[in-house]
Amino acid sequence: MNLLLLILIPLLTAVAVFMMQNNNQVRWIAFFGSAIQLILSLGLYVVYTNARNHGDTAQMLFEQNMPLFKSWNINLHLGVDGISVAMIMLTAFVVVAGVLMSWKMEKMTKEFYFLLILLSMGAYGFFISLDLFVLFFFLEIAVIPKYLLIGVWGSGKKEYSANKLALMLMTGSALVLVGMFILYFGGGKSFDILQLAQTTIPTWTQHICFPLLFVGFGVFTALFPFHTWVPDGHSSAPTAGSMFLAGISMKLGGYGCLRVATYLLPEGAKEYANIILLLSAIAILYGAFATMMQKDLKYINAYSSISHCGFVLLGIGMLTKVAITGAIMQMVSHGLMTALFFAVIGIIYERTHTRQVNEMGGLLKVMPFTITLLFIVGLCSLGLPGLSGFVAEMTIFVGSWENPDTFHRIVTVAGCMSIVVTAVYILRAIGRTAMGPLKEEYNNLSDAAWPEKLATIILLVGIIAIGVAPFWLNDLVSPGAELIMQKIQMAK
Amino acid sequence: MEPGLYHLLFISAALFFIGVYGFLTRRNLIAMLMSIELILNSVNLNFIAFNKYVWADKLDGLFFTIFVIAIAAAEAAVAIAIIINLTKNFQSIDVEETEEMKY
Amino acid sequence: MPNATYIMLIVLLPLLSFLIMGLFGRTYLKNTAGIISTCLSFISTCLAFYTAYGYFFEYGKINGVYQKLIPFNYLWLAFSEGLSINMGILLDPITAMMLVVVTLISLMVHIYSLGYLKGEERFPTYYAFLGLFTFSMLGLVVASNIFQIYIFWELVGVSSFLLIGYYYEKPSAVAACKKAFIVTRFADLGFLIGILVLSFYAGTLDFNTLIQRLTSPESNELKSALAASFLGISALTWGMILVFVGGAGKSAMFPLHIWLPDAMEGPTPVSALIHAATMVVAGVFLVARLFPIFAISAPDALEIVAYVGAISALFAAIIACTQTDIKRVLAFSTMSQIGFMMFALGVSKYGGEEGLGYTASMFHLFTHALFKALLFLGAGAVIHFVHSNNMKDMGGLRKQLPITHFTFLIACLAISGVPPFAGFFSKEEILLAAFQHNQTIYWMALITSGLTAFYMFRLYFSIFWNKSYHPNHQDEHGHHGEGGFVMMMPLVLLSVGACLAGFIPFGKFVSSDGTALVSEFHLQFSIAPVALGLTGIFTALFLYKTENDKPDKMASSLRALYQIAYHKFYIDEIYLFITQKILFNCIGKPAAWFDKNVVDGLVNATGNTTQVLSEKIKKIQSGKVQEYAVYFLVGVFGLAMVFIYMWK
Amino acid sequence: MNGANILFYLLAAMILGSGLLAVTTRQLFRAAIYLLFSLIGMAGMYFWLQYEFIAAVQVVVYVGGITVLIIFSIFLTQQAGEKMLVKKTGQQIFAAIAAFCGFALVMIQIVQNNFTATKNLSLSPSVTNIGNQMLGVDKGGYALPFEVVSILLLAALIGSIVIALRTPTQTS
Repeated sequence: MNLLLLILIPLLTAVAVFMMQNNNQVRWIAFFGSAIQLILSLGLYVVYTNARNHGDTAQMLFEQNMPLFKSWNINLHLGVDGISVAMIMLTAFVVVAGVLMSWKMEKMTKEFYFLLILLSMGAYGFFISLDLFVLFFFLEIAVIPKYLLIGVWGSGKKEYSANKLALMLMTGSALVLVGMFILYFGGGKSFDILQLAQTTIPTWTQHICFPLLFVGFGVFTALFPFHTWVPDGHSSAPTAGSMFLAGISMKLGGYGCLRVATYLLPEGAKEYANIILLLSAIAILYGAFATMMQKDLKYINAYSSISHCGFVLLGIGMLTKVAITGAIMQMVSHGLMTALFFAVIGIIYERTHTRQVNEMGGLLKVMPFTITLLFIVGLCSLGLPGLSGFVAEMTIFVGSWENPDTFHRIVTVAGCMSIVVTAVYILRAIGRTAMGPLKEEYNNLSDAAWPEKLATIILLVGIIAIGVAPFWLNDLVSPGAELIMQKIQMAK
Repeated sequence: MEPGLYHLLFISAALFFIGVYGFLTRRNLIAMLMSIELILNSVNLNFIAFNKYVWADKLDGLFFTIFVIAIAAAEAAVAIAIIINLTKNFQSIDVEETEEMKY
Repeated sequence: MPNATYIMLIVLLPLLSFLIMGLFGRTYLKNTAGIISTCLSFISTCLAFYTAYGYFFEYGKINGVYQKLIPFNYLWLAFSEGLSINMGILLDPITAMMLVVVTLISLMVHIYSLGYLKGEERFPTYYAFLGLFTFSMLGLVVASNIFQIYIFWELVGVSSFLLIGYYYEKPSAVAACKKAFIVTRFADLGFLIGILVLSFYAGTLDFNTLIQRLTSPESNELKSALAASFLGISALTWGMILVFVGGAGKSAMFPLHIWLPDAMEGPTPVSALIHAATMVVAGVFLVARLFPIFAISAPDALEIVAYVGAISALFAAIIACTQTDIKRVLAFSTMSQIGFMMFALGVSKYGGEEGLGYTASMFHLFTHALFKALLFLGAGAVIHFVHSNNMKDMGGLRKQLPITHFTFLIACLAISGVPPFAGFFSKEEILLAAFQHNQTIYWMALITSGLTAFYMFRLYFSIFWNKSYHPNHQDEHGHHGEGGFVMMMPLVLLSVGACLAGFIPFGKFVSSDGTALVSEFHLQFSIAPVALGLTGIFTALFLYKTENDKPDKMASSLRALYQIAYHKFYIDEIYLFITQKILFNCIGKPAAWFDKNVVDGLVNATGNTTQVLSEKIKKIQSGKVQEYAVYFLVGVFGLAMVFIYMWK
Repeated sequence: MNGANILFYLLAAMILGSGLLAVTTRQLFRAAIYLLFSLIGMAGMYFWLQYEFIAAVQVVVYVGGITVLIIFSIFLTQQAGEKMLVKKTGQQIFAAIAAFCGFALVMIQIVQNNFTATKNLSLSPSVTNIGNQMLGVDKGGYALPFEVVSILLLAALIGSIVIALRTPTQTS
């Protein structure tokens, strides 16, 4: 399978979208493009597992290597392992759903879809590139459209949010850039991840680079205390923007933390693991407690994203194979779940024109489909078995518990405690929104329309597929986690 | 004392800084343009002096002088055009009054 | 050998019912939903009886010992080499018994609901939730893996949440369902950490391996688990206590019981199924499932189980005497009876005659399921008739509701431990076990059983005797009557069970180590409890048979005690204080404030500083060409100096 | 002191003196005249250095062209006899000090440096040589810069016409 397709199809779609004349064509083109991409990524999964089952043990499959800039040793090096495949599938799901959720977007439709597709291209490129420079390039492609998506199509204090988000993410990527160059000069003049993994990087380089890269990527994935772009950014973004932001961009950071920071710099990871754990435990609990006080649905989900992404970093910081597997599963799970959550919020908002939970009530009566989804996604968020959140969180907990010392134990218990707090705020939100007496003015609300239904069902399928049968995802990602763990164990 | 390279360089440097002084102290754009002409002349003299006393086997300094003169002519023409336009717009060629291009 | 397909069908048919009702019920099956679900439930019940029969009488017993069979095991999620979540079926005596209990009560409730919820808008949804609950409960009882039990544990929690919140437009129901979920969730946190502790030391999640590793004295796992200690208590004991916390939450043990009375906001059949017969005994089931570890390796934890059970039993019985909402009385009675089961397990030992408590507990679980479901369904019929939960609105209903009256009386006699009804036998065994092992608990239990008889008959007399019934005048539309065949049939069936279940020789089937336990009947021992029970009944007869002011007088003479008990010992208020004042005001609000002002403030401050600085710096861009020239010259000369003097 | 030396010093004095006056006088027209003298002095200096061609160019372009241009523009923009405004004294002193410091720095460098003349045979700056090299296309030829400068001059010509012709906008 030629991985370039994964970049080219979104690119072609984006171009095609730009050529179209009327909004209807734009929508359909975007939908078909993203649907093809979804099929392609599912195909990638099939081809990938086939290759693995037939004994292909190479670390990365479907590799391609083309020189881009010889004197700096920059190559367009593409390749996937299980982790990337999982992330690509996540991206494909979220993109299709996001495109469908924006069906009613009337303001500058063409540009909107163009940016959405462009953003998705950045994400795909990020997940398949094995060259730090190319990776960084795609990371930036995934950042910039977000600024416009929020600034132009957002709501509320959108300019502020867009600026904040762009500046904080840019700061993050600046740190990544610096770390990347130090790594380049400290570790054998190469940007190639596989080559860097083979070379021994001096300890001092690791100790300098790791915080830079980890914090840099950590900003993307809401590392405490660099998380404040999350609530504002998510709440101001248009629905599809929030979905992409929480579902895809936050995962770019987690993936980077894992693939770049932890994998390439295992000594650094060991050195700073306790700090990461501390920060992520704070993020988990603090995010959860802060969520309890929110009244805006989008803020609720945004803060809970901080809490949930804390689990990703917690899993990475635990430095055990199971915990890292769990972190990856959490990324996939949270991506789907939070995208669905935002989609549902978008549907509700479009009808009630408010996101304040206090102003709603009893919506289950008028929009049963949507509210059922709200229930499901809320339950997924609080870790109900049978849905994806449970599987990921439990894997992280079991992996975390493998560290026998008291510090790790306390951190793990702190993480576990969040499941109660999560239950509190999710039930509060659901109770206020869906249950209770219905207000007069909401008597005539309509339920979700077909694109919205389709979008949410696509995401729901992903959530349930992971929740009911987690073994396929586990089998997909755990060999990758195993390799990362080997690197860590070999390090001093 | 036999005048030589150092004398010429002295003249050139002095003229240059006279031009600089003029450029910094004049408020009239035309006067500033004159200062620039002085500076350019000092440079020309520098080229010629070096050409004559150090690299007598070449003519490059001379060529540079010619080009500088040519460009100075062009520059003066453009500068005068700008000044005239400025007078039309602002009724003044005082630099302290024509400070639209800021922040 | 057991037929794995049948057992899987028992579990999966309710799931099928859930899926059908959930996906198509609203649009296509508005009228037939109940029938379809009931049929599926019926098949499932038949299969459960078949399986139990097969297990107990055909293949279960090898060399006189009931085996723990695993007819089905599927690797669901592999963490590491030892640790993996399997979805499997573990068949042993308590599983077989629970399969029967759960499917039977579920079937009864399915049938009963056909009448009780007739004409409801969300009929299919209701049956979908029932299916979901039954599926999860059955998954829980067949679990072969401690994580599997946790998974279904959560699922029953959520189906309970959904069913309590069935009347979602009622704010009290919404509050109750949230409360139930959050309190049990809090307990589940303990369960989860307990699982993590146990799995870490045992290196497995599988029940059989886990029990085997943590009970055989020479195993390394047991040694390491006992050696590691935290705050002076061994890791194993911690693990077991934490697991028990989970069980206590689900089983509404003191002090995690506060959700149960409120859970009565759900439809009454649901209360019968979930909050009386099945889900609330999940905690007992869990302790029973891990009983060998409790009894052999962690006796300290078991002692805690015993005391928590005993205290809950007494505590709930006292409160039940003062409540006026009939469902709440039943709820506290449930809590009290589950306390009996808990402390029966707690005083038991592993194996042989010493394991009497275990058998008694399971026996009581079985009989209690029958008569408590019966009580709830009977109460449902009453509520259906008078449209009120409050005792004060009732009285003299024996004329209007003869069948209900009769079955209710049987259930009351059964729960009060009057021979020869079912409760008598199981309760005697429990008291005997307590008497043999722990005198303190025995006396507490004895008082409790007296109180039980009193409050049950207080309830009975208040509903069916006392004043004569005057129907409310606004009930013109009323479908007065007992609710027809579908509602009465379960009552009758269950009352037959409540009469006869006591004669089952339970010890032969269920015992702590699988060998048959012949429980003897000690006549002289039964005198005290039965006498106490009859005293309770007659006290109630004296106070409540006819309308009079004796109860009020008594209440006012014991004013302080009555008030405390009426307000459930103010436990709810304490919780409210903790959650509202401490959790929300002392943690949540500061966290939100901190985020908004400090963290966000820092970010904004960075932005503002940059802006202020740039405001200053931009002044350099003054538009004055000579200033630029100065900067330029300074730069040039500065660089020249650098190059001349520093670079050389 | 022979005549040539005296001539040199006279020319130097003329260049610097009239240059200084050109930047200090308060009457713009006079400043232009002083500039003219300074430029003529410069031309004389070129003669003195025996670079006749450059001297001729200097006279033709500077003295004859640019100065006249400047004087024209003075007539176009300035009221006759009006004195120019001066900068604040502080700024003047600052500029003087800055200029002097720069001058000192440069002179120190010049004096410290020892320039050694090339030993090669000198090439006469005759018009023939200049013309050959200026229009030469082989190595060391200046044909290309020459053409570039021609185009530049053309562009400047057109540009200045365009700028000067633009109708004044009414924003001020």
